[in-house]
Amino acid sequence: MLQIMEGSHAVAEAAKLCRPEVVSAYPITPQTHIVERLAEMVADGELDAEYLCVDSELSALSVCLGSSAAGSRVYSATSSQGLMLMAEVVFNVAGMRQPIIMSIANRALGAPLSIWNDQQDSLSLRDSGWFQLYGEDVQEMTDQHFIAYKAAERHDVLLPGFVCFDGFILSHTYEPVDIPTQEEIDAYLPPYVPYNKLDAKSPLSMGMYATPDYYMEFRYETDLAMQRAGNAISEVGKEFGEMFGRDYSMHTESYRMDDADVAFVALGSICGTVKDAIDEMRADGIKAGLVKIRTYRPFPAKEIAHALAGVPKVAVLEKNISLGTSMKGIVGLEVKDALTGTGIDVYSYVVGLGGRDIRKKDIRAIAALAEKGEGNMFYGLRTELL
Amino acid sequence: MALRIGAAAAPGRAPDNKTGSWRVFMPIVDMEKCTHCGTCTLACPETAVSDEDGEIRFDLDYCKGCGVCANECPAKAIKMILEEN
Amino acid sequence: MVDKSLELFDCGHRACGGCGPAMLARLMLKATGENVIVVASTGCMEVFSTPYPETAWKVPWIHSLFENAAAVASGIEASLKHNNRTEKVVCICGDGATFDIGMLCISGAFERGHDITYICYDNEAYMNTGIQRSGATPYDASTTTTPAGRMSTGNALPKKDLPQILNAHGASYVATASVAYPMDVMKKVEKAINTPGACYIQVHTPCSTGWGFDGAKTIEIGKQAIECGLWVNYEMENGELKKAKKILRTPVDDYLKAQKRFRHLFKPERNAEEIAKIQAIADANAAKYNIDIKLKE
Amino acid sequence: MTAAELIATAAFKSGVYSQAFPAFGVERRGAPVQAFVRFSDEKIRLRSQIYEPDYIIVQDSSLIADVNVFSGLKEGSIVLVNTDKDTVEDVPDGVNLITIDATSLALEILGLPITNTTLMGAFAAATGEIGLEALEEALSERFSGSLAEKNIAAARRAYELIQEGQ
Repeated sequence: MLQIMEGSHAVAEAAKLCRPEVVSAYPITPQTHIVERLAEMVADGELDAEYLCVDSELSALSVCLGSSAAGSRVYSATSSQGLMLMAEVVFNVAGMRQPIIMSIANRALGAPLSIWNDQQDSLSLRDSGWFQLYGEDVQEMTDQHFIAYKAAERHDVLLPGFVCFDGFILSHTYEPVDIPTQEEIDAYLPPYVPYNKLDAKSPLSMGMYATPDYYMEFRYETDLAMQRAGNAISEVGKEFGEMFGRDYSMHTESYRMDDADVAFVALGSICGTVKDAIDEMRADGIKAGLVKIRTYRPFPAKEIAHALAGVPKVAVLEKNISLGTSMKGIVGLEVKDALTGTGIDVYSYVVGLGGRDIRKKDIRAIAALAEKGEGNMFYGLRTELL
Repeated sequence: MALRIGAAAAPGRAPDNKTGSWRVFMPIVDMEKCTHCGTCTLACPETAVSDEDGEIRFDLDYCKGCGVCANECPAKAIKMILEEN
Repeated sequence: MVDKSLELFDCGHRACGGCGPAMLARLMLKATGENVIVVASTGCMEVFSTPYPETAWKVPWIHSLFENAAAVASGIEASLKHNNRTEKVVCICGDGATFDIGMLCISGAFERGHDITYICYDNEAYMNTGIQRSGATPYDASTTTTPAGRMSTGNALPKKDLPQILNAHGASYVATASVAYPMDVMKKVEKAINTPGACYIQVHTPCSTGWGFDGAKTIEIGKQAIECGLWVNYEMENGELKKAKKILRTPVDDYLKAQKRFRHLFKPERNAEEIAKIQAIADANAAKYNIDIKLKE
Repeated sequence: MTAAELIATAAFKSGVYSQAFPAFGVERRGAPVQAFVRFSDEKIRLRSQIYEPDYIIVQDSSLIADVNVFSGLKEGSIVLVNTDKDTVEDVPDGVNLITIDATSLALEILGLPITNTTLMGAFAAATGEIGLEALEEALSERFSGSLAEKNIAAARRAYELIQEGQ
């Protein structure tokens, strides 16, 4: 049943429905409403979990790692600087193959300090071994939590995952969302069965060190697991669709891509604005389309190449910057790689950094730039300041 | 041997590494002097000294020859001698 | 009760001969028994005991990172509590991981009061990376980052008083011990794991490689540290000093002379001024913990 | 933001899609803030801020001197201003101005100068976009007990005042 709710509260509801045994997080804007709501749920007895208020994000994810290793399903959430403070643990959790799910309310990184949205934080950890899902609206980001746990915990995956959504733009927006019932989620998401578990009845050493004779093979195995995570996300996304009517079997969503002359590629909330802009452009005879990336890690290169096949110009909207690279955008570099040999022109447009608003007219202007072959640039700079 | 996910391992493989080869000096015990006080068995960092059936035994597969047992023996019953190859 | 015959730390590990921390690992597990989960920090002990796939630990053991053992232990304890499990949670971490990089996570864990025992194996420097100074390095010790030289007499800072810091967190049991006294180590570990809440034990574990002495003398050096008052074995319960090992104190000279890390205090000639400062540290310890045995005239 | 949330909730209860979000800032209590609401028969995808609003609610008329609150208004737009005066300066031509002394009303009924609910009632009456019933439903979800009753009373009173005035 649809109800109207703040994005953060919908995420908290989703986390609760997944029945985590331990929740640990450190407050950071714009993630705070999620963990405040979870703390309330524990205080009110709605959620039977250990809620640990910790000293830092470093401790928050370390606590989660310990609980997960002891066999519990765990949950955390963070943003921006918090994710950076966690970074060492982020890589460690993936290497230790603990299927922890963490919500990322995307926010820019300092300096300069900014509490506002872009996606630099999670995209900067693209190589950490966590799969990454991005939601376009409150419904999608809510559903992605159920999918993430189910995929992560599969024994052919055993990898942690980020569920990412744009800070403020989605985390602080009230909009209608369908929250499944506990019975429904219990039927969808089975209890967590750990693979490696700290247990006195069956001793195991976890997180050992590997000499050069072993290290590469562990990294190789983790990469294989990441590839399998793609299949798993697709399969459990399809199952989700069968149960709830919202299908997530695809890692991407194509919008009005038939006969498109210019295609946008983007992640997250900007996709809604792009869709509205595309409708306007189409009405004006400009044949534009969108390929939205929902699963960014593992990178669905084949699916993207298929979706973009035959499109002359591709404009990747980047809420990030890969400083010192030719394209300037992280995602564009990967899209371009996915399209190697096709002759398709791929351009990155750095937009919306640090909360700069993005409007339909901006999207239209970027389409025009792509048509002219101008790209790999910042869009929307206040040139009077430069 | 296949890798275990997450660089995890069950106990049991450490003894594969025979640290006895590190040794230069080896312990010998004079059972006439030994009082079975237990100092050597407790002090050994290698778990390589045992007191079984009235005999002090050194597990030379693992004894690194550090000499803590000899140094600490209150009865001076243990000596370290240069080991012949 | 402690079962002295129980061996849960396997042979075949790669510690140096006469390793103080390896002694502690054995003693600690004799005291905990099998119903325990051990959390290790990155450090010498972790490296010498767990090269994949050869773990020396016959109990559940986990290592995550250098600085986060106390937080990982907190998470394990929360999970055990949630599932009514009975294993004790014990951290075993070096002094660098404890005094320096791990302080944040330790402070949080002790503030929250998790039912964990945190044991620091204190060998007074970063031994794993090659003997660099830590917050536990004693005054005037020469390390690779505080080398003695023409303009330096070694480490210029005093050893941080970590037991008092954790005492101030409200820890129910805080103790110091030394591998030179194995029965005392086991007794204190047993007491800590059976005391509810976060407990801390700091164990002096001489390091022959880092301090510069013959590995046969690990225990001897440990005893000398206690006998001169530079290391004090004591227990604090609920914030109060309960017991400190009484001694007939000797001058600090013999303890210092026995180790290369203090050699510069005696060559080319005895540095009376610096040694007097170290003696003053021992004197202050003796006064603070009231450890001097008073003989009748 | 509370007013925006309540309007979005009431609109949703009236059977349309809605979206409310703040102009995310670091402002402390008392500083000027903006919040936006969209409602539509279709699912709302647009995420940009609102630059050409159909309606503007000004909760504190003293802001008009400092902030260009009328920016982007079109012919036929409605501006609802909380003021004890009858007129407001600088309202663009073609824009319908409606004033209400929401502060006095809130003080009278709630005992507090919190104008969210009175302005909601006024907004419902002025625009016809949300029904009084949906508004009351939203309020009774948000507040409980006598607080809900008082807020509903305040909204209803404002609703009636505006209706009488039109």
